[in-house]
Amino acid sequence: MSRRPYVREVPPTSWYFRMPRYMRYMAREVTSIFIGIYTMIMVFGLAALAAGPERWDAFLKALQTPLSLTFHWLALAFALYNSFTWFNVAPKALPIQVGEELMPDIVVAGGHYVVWVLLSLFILFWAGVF
Amino acid sequence: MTDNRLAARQIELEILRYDPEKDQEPHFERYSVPCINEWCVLDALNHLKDSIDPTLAYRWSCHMQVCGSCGMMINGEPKLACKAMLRDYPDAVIRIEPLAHFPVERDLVSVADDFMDKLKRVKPYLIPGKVRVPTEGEYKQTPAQLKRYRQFAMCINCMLCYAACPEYGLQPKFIGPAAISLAHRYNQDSRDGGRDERQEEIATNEGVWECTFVGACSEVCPKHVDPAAALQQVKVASTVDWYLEHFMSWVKK
Amino acid sequence: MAKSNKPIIWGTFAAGGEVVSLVTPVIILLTLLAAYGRIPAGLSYEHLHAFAAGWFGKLVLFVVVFLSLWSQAHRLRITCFDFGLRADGAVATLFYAIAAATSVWLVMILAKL
Amino acid sequence: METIQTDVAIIGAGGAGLRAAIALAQESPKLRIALISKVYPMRSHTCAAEGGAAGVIKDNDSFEQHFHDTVGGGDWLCDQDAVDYHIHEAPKELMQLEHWGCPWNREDNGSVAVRPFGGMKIERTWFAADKSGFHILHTLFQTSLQFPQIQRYDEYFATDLLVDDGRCQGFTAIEMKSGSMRRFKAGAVIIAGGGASRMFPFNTNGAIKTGDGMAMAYRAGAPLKDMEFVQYHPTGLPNTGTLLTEACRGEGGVLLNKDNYRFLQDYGMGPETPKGQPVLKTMELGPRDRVSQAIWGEMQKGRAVDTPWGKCVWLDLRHLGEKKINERLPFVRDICISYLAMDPVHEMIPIVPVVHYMMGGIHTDTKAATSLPGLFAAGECACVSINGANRLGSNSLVEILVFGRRAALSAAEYVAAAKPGNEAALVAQADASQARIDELFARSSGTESIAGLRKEMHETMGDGAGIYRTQEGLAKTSAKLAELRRRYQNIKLHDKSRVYNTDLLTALELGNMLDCAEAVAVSGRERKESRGAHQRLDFTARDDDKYLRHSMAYFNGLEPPRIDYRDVVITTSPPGVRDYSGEKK
Ligand SMILES: Cc1cc2nc3c(=O)[nH]c(=O)nc-3n(C[C@H](O)[C@H](O)[C@H](O)COP(=O)(O)OP(=O)(O)OC[C@H]3O[C@@H](n4cnc5c(N)ncnc54)[C@H](O)[C@@H]3O)c2cc1C
Ligand code: SF4
Ligand code: F3S
Ligand code: FES
Repeated sequence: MSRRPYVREVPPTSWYFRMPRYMRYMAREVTSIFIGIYTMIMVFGLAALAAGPERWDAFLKALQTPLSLTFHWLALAFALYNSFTWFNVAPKALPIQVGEELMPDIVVAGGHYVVWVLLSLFILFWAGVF
Repeated sequence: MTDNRLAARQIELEILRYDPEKDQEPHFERYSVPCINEWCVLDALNHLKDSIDPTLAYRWSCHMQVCGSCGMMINGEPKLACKAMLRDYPDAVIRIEPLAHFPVERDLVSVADDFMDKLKRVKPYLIPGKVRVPTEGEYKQTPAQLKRYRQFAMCINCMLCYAACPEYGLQPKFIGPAAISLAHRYNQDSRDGGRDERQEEIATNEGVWECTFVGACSEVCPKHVDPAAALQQVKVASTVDWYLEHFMSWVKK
Repeated sequence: MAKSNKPIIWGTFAAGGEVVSLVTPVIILLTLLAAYGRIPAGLSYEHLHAFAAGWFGKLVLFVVVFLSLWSQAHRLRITCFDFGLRADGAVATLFYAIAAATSVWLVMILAKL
Repeated sequence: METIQTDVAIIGAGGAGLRAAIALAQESPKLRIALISKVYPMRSHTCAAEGGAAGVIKDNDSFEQHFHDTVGGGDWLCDQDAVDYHIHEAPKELMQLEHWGCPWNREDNGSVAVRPFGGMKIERTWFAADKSGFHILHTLFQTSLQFPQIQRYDEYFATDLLVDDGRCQGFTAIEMKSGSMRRFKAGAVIIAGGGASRMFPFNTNGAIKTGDGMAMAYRAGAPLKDMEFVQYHPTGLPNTGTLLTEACRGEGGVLLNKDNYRFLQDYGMGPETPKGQPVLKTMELGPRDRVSQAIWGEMQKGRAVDTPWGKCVWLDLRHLGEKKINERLPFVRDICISYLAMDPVHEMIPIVPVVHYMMGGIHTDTKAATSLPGLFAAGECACVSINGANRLGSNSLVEILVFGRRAALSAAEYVAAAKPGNEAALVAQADASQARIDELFARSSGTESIAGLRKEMHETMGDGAGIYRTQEGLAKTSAKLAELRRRYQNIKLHDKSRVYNTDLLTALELGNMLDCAEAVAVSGRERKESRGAHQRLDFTARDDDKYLRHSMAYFNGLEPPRIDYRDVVITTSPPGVRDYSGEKK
């Protein structure tokens, strides 16, 4: 007559190896490291900009090191991954109802992609890439 | 009717067994079970219990994906045993464990007390906004208003989402996806006026803020409740509340 | 159990998440171009300085950087927890302090521009 | 043994049990209520009901019509005073559920919508998509959470009623997670234990529907009424028995034989109606007993379809189109894809009639009181006689509400006047109950296997007590069941651990099913007529002179039950002809 419920502990530092979906989630989490560092780089860049043309040029120079190149490629990849996962889940947080029907997720997510592409093109255009 | 559906198959079931009166800890046992391809895992378990080992303990009732009893881990995924069709498991071995993140009472039976307590805590019942008595007739509710919460009312309390949510595993105090979704179901109901009371429970650190939007809950939910969506919506609404309360208290008063 | 104060940060996280998702990839792309020495006209000192010196430019830069800072600080906090660092209070204090300090610095920079 | 003292104890937390508990909590707030269930409340089989619940609310409808549909549908074996109470309370109860948050489907203007159902002359079935029972159960369960007086005992398995001084004063139950027994001492007991269709090999019921409540009451001396009336649902999946709701036909699905011919017109349910435009009480919307019998007829005539699962007929939904199927019958589509690996949007569904519902049960009066003082019963386990010889679809989801509440009111009234019991005698009974279980554990000489006996029970019930019955078949089945009940005394338990011992529980359930099954077979053997769901090949006509009476089965130890009869209450509707031939009349 003895109950003895058995508790299976979740390993706090390695749980995410258990399922591919957890790995996908952790990949999304890790993007914050890259985007976080990149945000700091942006601030440093702005500081250089504020400090005058020489410092700005020095900043641009510093970007050209191999370490920086590697980082930025990685950052770009992670940022893209972050954006896509964000767009895909965005419809969940703010459902939009038109008449009786709820707007299908694909429309809201699709809308995000469209805005993203247009905005990116606009910024590239503004920056004089084309 | 084409019929490899009815094809016979021999399947190895690798089942986590635990008898608290005998075992120190759970262990796997392997059974070779003659099956039919169109069976679900529950059929295989029932066959095993009837003709091979009557001591196996597991829960089931409806065999039609609606009572929510038969949740278990099948090849590492939280599933309803009556919805997991053998034809979707082509491998010879299927591994079956009790739902993750819950204590094991015995074999495939997990302890559900924690979920039941949390469900009660979030007040998942109608707290009428404007009280009406039944003799005055129904509360009017348009199909559009019904649609705003119906999806969240489809929860069968199977607890698969708890077994999938890593944050619940790491922090068992987390009220968790299904209970919060049910609170949200009532918050979204045009007849309800109890949101403030429910917020006291779910807008807390143990409530919706423990959720980091892993989204696993929605991926495993057999009834397409989409608890992850419910939780994000609760977060958005709670954030708006917070800003209104702290920075724009004059708006309310 | 009292209602949580997390919404204050979560608000910036959510807004930041949206902004970051929309603009960060393309900004990194621009940075990469610059890193390869193919500095687009828009990133020349004159151009950029002129933009950043205007009130509109300041506003845009502030919003993007500020939200990005706080949302990443919040996400890093959770990432640490998910990797098993259980000192949530200390971790949160650290990241939010960095975000706060950087925010102040950002304001100073923008004021100087 | 630990004793749990309470005012009213309810066995069963399905629709009926929960409704009773809420009624007690609301209408007698001082009483302590113990709600016992062998599964968590929301797992109860009420959750499986799909179609809906009938209640008069629309302007084109009337109480008279609901009354006549019900009484005629029940082949005049209904007690008309009970039906009268039922139909008048029905809309109130459904409205009450609406006020508790039940997500009923709506019309555009926001009022509750109704749908047509088999055997009903007017559409009056309230529904929540094809998940009506599910929503009713969850609404009740969730509503019950706000009442602290309702003490729940989830996963407690009730075993025996405790009766002393001619009154029911409690029962024993096993706490499943520990295996220890508890004595519930109560001023009044309400049984809401659900049906017993699991005694048949092929049924739509959940594993829990093993007639425990019926058997407990029966063994304690309360008679089981009209047990021979077992409802077949026409449309079950041939491999699993899973129900496809009557709404399939309500929405316009048709039944075809192997020649793609709509055979119902040959069985007095014609004339043929246009495909996809169902007409109430005609063709596919005939009552369940008639439709099931027609399918059986096609099988006899060799016009059924041969499938890997045996003889079937087709249910064709294809003409409804994907959109409508997704909108109105999404669950039906899911179920077909899961269990038959076929999609009803593109293929016809093979179906067979399956055992679905027990019209019979513990005899109660219109106040839900059994013949044992202190014991009340409601829901599928009870027979208050609103269903007569054949239940109309969507009446029982209402019955569980109306009579669940009624049982609560009666119990509260009874408790107020109840005298204290003889403690020593009750303890002795509880100990005997414990001893019975202990003996099962200790027994080493058992030879009979639980699964084996269950299989034999299934075979004999399927053979002798199916859709069409004969004297010979019923006699054989009765004899077989008597034998099985004797052999049951010698069963063997494999699992000797007390914690969550499902081997023990299935053994107890088997015992309960055998008791109920014998009542079915013997009552059927004695009813030498055809009426509603009880169809005999040797007595094909209804015989009102002899059998316009309820059969009452009394428990008789290991001997077969004693059968007695009781008059049907007729107030306004004398027995007539059941007519389902459209507007031909
Ligand atoms: C597939 C299906 C579809 C249906 N569709 C419809 C429909 O559309 N419309 C309609 O009107 N009717 C329908 N019915 C019938 C209707 O659903 C049932 O008759 C009704 O739900 C029974 O409710 P209940 O409360 O009596 O029993 P249940 O809901 O079965 O509950 C029984 C309760 O008793 C408890 N219990 C049993 N034995 C014990 C024990 N030994 N110890 C402790 N607790 C015990 C169980 O745990 C459970 O809580 C349908 C039935 C089925 C099977
Ligand atoms: S939300 Fe989905 S997975 Fe979670 S308990 Fe409800 S039905 Fe199950
Ligand atoms: S998986 Fe868990 S973290 Fe949130 S989105 Fe779902 S509850
Ligand atoms: S048995 Fe009911 S959900 Fe699987």
